[in-house]
Amino acid sequence: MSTTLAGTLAVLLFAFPLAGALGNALLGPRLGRRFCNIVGPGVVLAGFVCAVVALVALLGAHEDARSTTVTLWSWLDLGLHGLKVNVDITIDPLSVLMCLVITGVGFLIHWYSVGYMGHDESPWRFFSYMNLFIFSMLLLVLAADLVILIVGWAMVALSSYLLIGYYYDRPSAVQAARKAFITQVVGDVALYLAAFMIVTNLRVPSLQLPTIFAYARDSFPQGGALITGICVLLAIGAFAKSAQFPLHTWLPDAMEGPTPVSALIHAATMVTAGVYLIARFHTLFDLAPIAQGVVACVGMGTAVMAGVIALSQIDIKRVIAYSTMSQIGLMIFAVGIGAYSAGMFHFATHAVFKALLFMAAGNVIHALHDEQDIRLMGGLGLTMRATERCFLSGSLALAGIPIFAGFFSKEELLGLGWLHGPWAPTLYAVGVGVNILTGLYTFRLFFTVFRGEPVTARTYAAHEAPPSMLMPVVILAIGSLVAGIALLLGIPGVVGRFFLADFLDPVFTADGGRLLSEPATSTAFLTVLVGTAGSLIGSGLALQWWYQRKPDAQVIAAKVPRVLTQLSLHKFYFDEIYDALLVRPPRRLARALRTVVEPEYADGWVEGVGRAAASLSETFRMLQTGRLRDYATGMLVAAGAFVVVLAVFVR
Amino acid sequence: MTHTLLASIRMPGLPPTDDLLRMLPVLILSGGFVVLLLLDLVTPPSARTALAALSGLFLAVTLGAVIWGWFDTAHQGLAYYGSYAYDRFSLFVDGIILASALVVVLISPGYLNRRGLHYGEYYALILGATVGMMLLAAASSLLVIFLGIELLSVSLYILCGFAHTEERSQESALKYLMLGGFASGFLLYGMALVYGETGHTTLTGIRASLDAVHGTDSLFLIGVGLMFVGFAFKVSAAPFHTWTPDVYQGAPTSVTTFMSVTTKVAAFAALIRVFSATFEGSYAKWNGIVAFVAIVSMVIGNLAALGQTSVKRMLAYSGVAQAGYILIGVAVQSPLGTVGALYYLAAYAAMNIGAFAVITMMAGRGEDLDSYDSIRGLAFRRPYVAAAMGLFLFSLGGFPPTAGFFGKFFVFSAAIQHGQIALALWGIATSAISVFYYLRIGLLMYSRPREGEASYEWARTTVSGAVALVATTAGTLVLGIFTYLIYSAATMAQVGTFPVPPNS
Amino acid sequence: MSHNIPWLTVVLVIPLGTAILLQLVPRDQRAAIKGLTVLGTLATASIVAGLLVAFNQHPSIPAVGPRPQDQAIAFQFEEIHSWIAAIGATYHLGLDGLSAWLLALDAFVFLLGAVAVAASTERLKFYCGLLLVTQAATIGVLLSVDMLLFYFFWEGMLVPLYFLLANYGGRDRGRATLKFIGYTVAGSLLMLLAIIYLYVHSQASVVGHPSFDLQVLMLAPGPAQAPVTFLGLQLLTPIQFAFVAFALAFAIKVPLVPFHSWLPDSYANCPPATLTFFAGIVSKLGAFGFIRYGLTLFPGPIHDFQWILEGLAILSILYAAMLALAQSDIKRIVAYSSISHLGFIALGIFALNVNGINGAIIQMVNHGIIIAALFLVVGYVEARVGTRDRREIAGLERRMPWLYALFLVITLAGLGMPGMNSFVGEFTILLGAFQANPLLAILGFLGVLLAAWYMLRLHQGLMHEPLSKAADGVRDIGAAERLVLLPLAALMILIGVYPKPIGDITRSGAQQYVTRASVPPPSLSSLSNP
Amino acid sequence: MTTATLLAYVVAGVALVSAAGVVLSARTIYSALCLVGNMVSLAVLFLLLNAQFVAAVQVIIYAGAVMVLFVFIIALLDPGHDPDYEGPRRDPRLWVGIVAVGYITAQVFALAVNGTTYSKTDHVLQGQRLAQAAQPSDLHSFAFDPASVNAAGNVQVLGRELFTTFLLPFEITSLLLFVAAIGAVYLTRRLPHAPGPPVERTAPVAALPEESAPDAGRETVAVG
Amino acid sequence: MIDIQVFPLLLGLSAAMFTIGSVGVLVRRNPLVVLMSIELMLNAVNLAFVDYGRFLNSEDGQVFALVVIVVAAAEAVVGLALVSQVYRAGRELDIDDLSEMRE
Repeated sequence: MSTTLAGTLAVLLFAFPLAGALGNALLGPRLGRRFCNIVGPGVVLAGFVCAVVALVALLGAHEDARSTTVTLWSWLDLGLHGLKVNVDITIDPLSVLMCLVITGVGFLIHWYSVGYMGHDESPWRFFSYMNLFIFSMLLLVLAADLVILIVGWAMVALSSYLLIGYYYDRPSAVQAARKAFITQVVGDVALYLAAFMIVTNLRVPSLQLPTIFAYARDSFPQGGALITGICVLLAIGAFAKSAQFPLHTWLPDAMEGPTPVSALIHAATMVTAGVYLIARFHTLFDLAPIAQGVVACVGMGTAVMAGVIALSQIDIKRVIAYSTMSQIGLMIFAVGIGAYSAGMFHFATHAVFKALLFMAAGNVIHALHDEQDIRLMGGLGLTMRATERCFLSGSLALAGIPIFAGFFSKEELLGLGWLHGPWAPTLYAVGVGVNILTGLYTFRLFFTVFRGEPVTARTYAAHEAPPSMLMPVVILAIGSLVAGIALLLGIPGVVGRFFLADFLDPVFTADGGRLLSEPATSTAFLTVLVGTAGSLIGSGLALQWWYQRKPDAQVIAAKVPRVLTQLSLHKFYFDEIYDALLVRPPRRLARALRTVVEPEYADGWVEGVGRAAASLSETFRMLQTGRLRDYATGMLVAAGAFVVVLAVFVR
Repeated sequence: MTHTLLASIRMPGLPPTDDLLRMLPVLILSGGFVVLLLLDLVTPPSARTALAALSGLFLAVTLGAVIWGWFDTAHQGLAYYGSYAYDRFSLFVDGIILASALVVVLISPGYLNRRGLHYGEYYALILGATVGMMLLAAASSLLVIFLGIELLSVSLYILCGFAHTEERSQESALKYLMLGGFASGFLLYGMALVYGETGHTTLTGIRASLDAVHGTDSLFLIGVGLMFVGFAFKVSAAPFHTWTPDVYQGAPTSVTTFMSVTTKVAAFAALIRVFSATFEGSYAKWNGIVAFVAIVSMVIGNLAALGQTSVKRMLAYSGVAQAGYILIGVAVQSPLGTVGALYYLAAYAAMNIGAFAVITMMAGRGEDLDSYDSIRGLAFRRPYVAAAMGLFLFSLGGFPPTAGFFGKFFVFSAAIQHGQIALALWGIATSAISVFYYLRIGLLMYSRPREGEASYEWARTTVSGAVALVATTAGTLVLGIFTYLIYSAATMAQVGTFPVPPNS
Repeated sequence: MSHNIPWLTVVLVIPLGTAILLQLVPRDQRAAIKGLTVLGTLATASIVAGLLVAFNQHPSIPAVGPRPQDQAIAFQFEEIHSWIAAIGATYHLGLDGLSAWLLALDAFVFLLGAVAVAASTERLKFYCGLLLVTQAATIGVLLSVDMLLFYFFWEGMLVPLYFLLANYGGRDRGRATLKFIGYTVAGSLLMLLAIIYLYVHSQASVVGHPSFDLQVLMLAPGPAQAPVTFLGLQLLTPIQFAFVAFALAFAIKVPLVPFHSWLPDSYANCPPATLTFFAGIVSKLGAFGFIRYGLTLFPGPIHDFQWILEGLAILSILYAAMLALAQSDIKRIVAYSSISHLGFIALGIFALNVNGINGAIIQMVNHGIIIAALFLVVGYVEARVGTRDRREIAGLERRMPWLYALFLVITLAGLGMPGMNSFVGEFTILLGAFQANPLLAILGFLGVLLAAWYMLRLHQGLMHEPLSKAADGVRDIGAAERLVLLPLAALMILIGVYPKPIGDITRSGAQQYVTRASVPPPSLSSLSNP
Repeated sequence: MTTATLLAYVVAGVALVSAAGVVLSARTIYSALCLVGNMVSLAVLFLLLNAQFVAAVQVIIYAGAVMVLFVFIIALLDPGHDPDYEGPRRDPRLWVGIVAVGYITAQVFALAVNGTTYSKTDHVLQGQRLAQAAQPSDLHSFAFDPASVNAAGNVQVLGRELFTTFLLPFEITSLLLFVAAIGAVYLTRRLPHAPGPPVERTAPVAALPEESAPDAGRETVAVG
Repeated sequence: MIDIQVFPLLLGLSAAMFTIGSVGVLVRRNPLVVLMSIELMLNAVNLAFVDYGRFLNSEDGQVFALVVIVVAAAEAVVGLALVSQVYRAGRELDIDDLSEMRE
């Protein structure tokens, strides 16, 4: 693929959303809602077209020639063995896949927003933020230079901050936005440090990713301390973005933002950036098994934790948010064990069906006039058939029921987990547990919302969403049905490799990376069976408890040890702990500094000097009695002293 | 019989007529003194400003003579048997004194009129005092030094009491006179001892005696100490400064303006000539005392000024502090020290005359512009004057680009070059303090009086006053920017510090 | 641009000339007065721009001594004339990689200040005159190579500043001004002594006669003397004392934390138009001094004290950040944030490597722009809402979208958002710090976190949450204010996107200074074997 | 010891006592009288020291003119009651004074006797030695022949000195007396003194016009 | 013809007189007495001058003494004039009253 084409595509990919963002912000207020409704989604669509073009171009090219890196302009030269930082972008299967999802799903969500935000007072603000987000995300995935990647990384956080705090009248939203942003800064800092370690330890001439990888492979020993440290730092960055333990607390609060935002940012794209990052830096991670282990364990751990929490949440969006957290945990696990393609696969499918779920939920909330408490829902299936259907398909995909999208991707990575990664079989087992949990909370949600008797009168008043909000949902629903199959040409080991893998693997093998060995067919089949069984069991139990209600969910809940329910209910008390450890102490310290240290010491010693001078001045003025005889006395004494000194001491 | 006796005693002939040429500046001014006294008898009170103009003229002419003398190197040397030094050192100092006197004469008429003190004697006495100062600057024998001091003092005693109906004025005059007499007693006793121990009254003679025998004995040293007391009193250095604030405050402001600068300049000239040049040999013995006085002056002057509420007193104490800084130049026995002191004297003349001139010119009818409150808000009525005052204050504080900065700079340089870091440290510590009281005045001038509070009735700025201000401002800036002009002059003057006998 | 014209003198003179010209304008012609001032600053700015373009076109070759650290700093557009010949003080101006962009910043912030001043200011002519004189003084500080000349401007700067601060501003301005001036003077006077000391000891220098010229003093072998012993215990060597004196003067100006207490008071009592250049350039001069004189004259001592200085830098970063968190007066928040950011600059300097110093210089430029903008915004808010108490202001976004958007950009720049200008500086600085000692970088990042915290707190506190009573009924900023803020915001983004033009010049400068300061044996150890 | 020396001792005692009397006596007039006594005794000492002319001047001018003036003023101001008779006794200054008197006198005397001042061997003052060593061709011969010693004090010699070597001081003295005379006249004569009408404070500055205020900038610019 | 042992005696006497005079300035509150004390100091100086002059056998001392006498007279005149001005109104002769200006 020619650099000119790649450059052009990249520039276009940047230009459209950026133009959208600026256009909406500057012209929107004048030209009004219709303008925004056209420009907002339009630019994203244009971006999608570019992405498709890129895809076609890539597919046209030879497998080894699919990665192109272009330098747009030179950013800064650092005073360290001639280190140069350039604005580099790269077009390769990985980034193009990301672009496709970002722009594709993104477009649908924009389209959806047109309806959802139909009554919002400032659509221009909304759409400019959304477009800005798309731009940042594209910058992040297309960046081929560490610093530029960091820039994109941070700008994603920024746009997410803006969108979470979109309803700035709500204190809770403002809080959530700040929380999200600061958590992201923690991640950024980790990336800075990683970059510094790379710069200072590898004498790289530039921070271009391929260069870094090449140098790293040559100079870092397998599993060395340095490379491990670097990877751990990168992983921390990834955790912050992808809401993984221990930096996950911002994601649920982020649900304060408008629902499309949750769909776009906190389900489909941004939160998966961590997965992308690790995949992108696979070369380094391959060199640091320990770091990989950490990543895998954290991923799986988060998956379990989120699943457990999701079980007891009552806010519809939060439930989905926790499920997202859990699914991303699986992805992180996948890239942690080195199954990069599998991770990306799950990312792709998840983007589709999770966006779907969110938007469907959005429809519900919209219909109930911003009611989000699932205990007040129920029986919505009667009034909102289409939405119900779509939601169902999404749930099936999420739960991993066979032939639905989630099934393939999840089973793929679990299957690889059986053979690879730390304590391989154990984590696989846990993964199956996650499947069960997934089934449980997914269908708990579905049944409580759409089946059963309506709880409030509003349920009857609820009406189906307008087409502008329905169409994207339907499209995604279809997507979540076919996505798996589309990307699949056979279950691994049963009918050979599958399409996505063929497309992506060159990226991971290009610089000498090695693919994970596939399990033997029989083993693979077994793992899939077990995994699927897990999903089915979970879903079944959900059906049992929340639909047929014999035994009723409450009864079961009573059986579960109280500790577990409490933990689940209070999200493992993370917010409380962080507040007590990280928020209050600095506040208290700051207050102490302001009230005590600053006035008493920092300023105090200056004032003290002043006071001393003043008092001395007072004494001298007292000596000036105005009486001539005192003056004479002074003079005589001084003169006498001189005489003594000169006559006795000096000589 | 007597003839033979007389024959046995060598008698010098009359002094050469060249000496009259050497005396030219002093002669002109003394002539002016007499002329003014005579004219005063015939001029009607309304035309007394003419007397001011005349005295100004005399001063200007004298200044011209001085400047001419500066370049007339042929005649420079000792006159009257080594009792009068006609050299660039004295001419430099004369220049400062005359310029200051000129400014004072410029600002006086308006002030005296407002105060109802406009009498002819004033100008005569100013000239008389100036003559005394010039003599002091040029004196190279103990006797002339003493007479110079007395001449200027007596004139100033009278000038201080010039407001003969005012308690304060009289009080300050009497204080000044009594303490002055007290101090000149010390000076004289010191002179007596020095004379007795060296056998000479001329500085050349004394210097020669000291060179002959380096071991200087205690009575001589006591004499040196007592002489220093006398000088320290005149330059108002602590702890002999106590008269300064009271006298400055009580005296009519124009007189304060005059004496605050010129006395100090003249006395310092004599001090430098006597100590830095004549007693050079015993430097190690007396420099401790000088340094001590310098430090005490800096500390007491600045700290006491900090708490003042009267502008005149504040400036008086600041004068004490400045004396301390100049003394540093004396305490370090080096050419640079002397040059620094000279430069500082020039700078001090410019800025201090300026500051006092403002107080004088603004002083209203019947009362002096004294308290801090009375200067509050000046900038809103008299922006130029206030700005000029601000400039002088900054100069006194030692900020570039003003004269004060380089004054301090050279003095400190001398101290450091001479390895007396301690002096320099005291110097900067105290000047850091000084900033506060100088700039406080600035704040007052630029802050509006509180609601409903009356403002002082400032006088209108006269033309001559404006000229005076412009002159002082220009001086302050020129000394602060085109430093080399005065600096090179001071270096040339420093060469003449020690009166070299014509024969050798 | 042609080299036979004394461009630097021109730059120095234009403001003064304008100030004098200003006096011909009658005082009631306010528009004319302001216009003339803007023109003057604009002229300066354009010439400076020209200088930047021409910079490094004909670089002069620095004098190279036997050792690498004997390499003198290469100045361009140099001018040398005799000033006080008797003591070897010269009128010596020069521009180098360090001062080039700072000069640009100077020109810019004063232009900004001239534009930002309200034409309704009372005694406008006085104000404008002072502004121009201040600019001349600051430019002098940046350009002078002769140390006496440097001190001349450094201290002279206080005179116009005094009148500015004492005449325009808040109720408590008098006290604050005295505090500022007194504080600064105390430091500078110590520096004066040190300068004199170096001067006196430069006797045995390469030229033979004592000199104030930095170029000469730099090559003069520092007086290596035994430590001063006081009451038996060994104190510092004289040269170290000299360095301490310099360091104090600069640390007060920057300010580093134990010496910072003048800053919040004087900033809080200062009108925003004044703050654009007071906060914009004046506080940078301290940092500038550290590089220009600390590294060149005291290569040994600055290494001996490196860890102390780094500690102070870190202390300033964190301490000030914490205080910014604790304030409720929005102006003070910004003031403390300024201290914290200057701490970063100091950190970069004391890393004593190219990246650190390069970053520091870049960050000086950036911070100049950012802090000016921040104070302007705060000023606008105060002017409209009538209070500076964060707790009484909220929800302004609804009323003033323009301010919201611009303030957002400025805030992001303030918290070091990647893609903004300050990211460039902070990244480079922290990289340098990381090279010097990773711990420093980590602590620095703590500061970055806190910055994000208090800046967002400020921005959201003013802009978000339900509209407060005080904030109700305010109008958005008008075209004039937008005209002031928009270029600033644009610059922040522009520099963030394409910092190379700055970086190339500053890096060359930083390179020179680091090479100069690279003395393998710290002076203390060298004393033991003289 | 010659009679002259003996006389010197006696007169010195008188001088000392009278000096103390000046300070300690109760009434102003007594002080004045003591001062007169002191001056006269000094005159005697001057005579003994071969300073005939000075002695004469001392009696005529001092004891004559000046003291008479004093007495006039005393009479004029009628010090019937003197603020402090017991003053000296109570005053701590007195002790300072006494210490000073004792110390300084002792110190000077001691130094004069056996300091480096003069050596008992050749009875020559060190000042003399110095002077000779410095410039043998000095204006005055240091020969100790009685003739010159007698001559040194007589009128002709002093007269010549005053008009040659000390011409300048002599002239200055005339100027000084002139000034003093004027001063005395000016200070004591009753002058028509017309102070301006009392100033009534006006115009609170709050109401000041902004007139000419901006021009302050001009001078400030001059500062830079 | 007195012999040289008198020299130190008279020098000591002058010192004593000088100091006594200065003490008089210290302790007396009567301005006239203060003036007299100053005269006393000057007298002491004269004695010192003449004493030295005699034993140096130089006339300078005597000339000096003459000048001092004249100056003393001049100062006394001015001083007395001032005193008579200040205390003209039958006011108590106390220089401690002259302390309107202080601090």
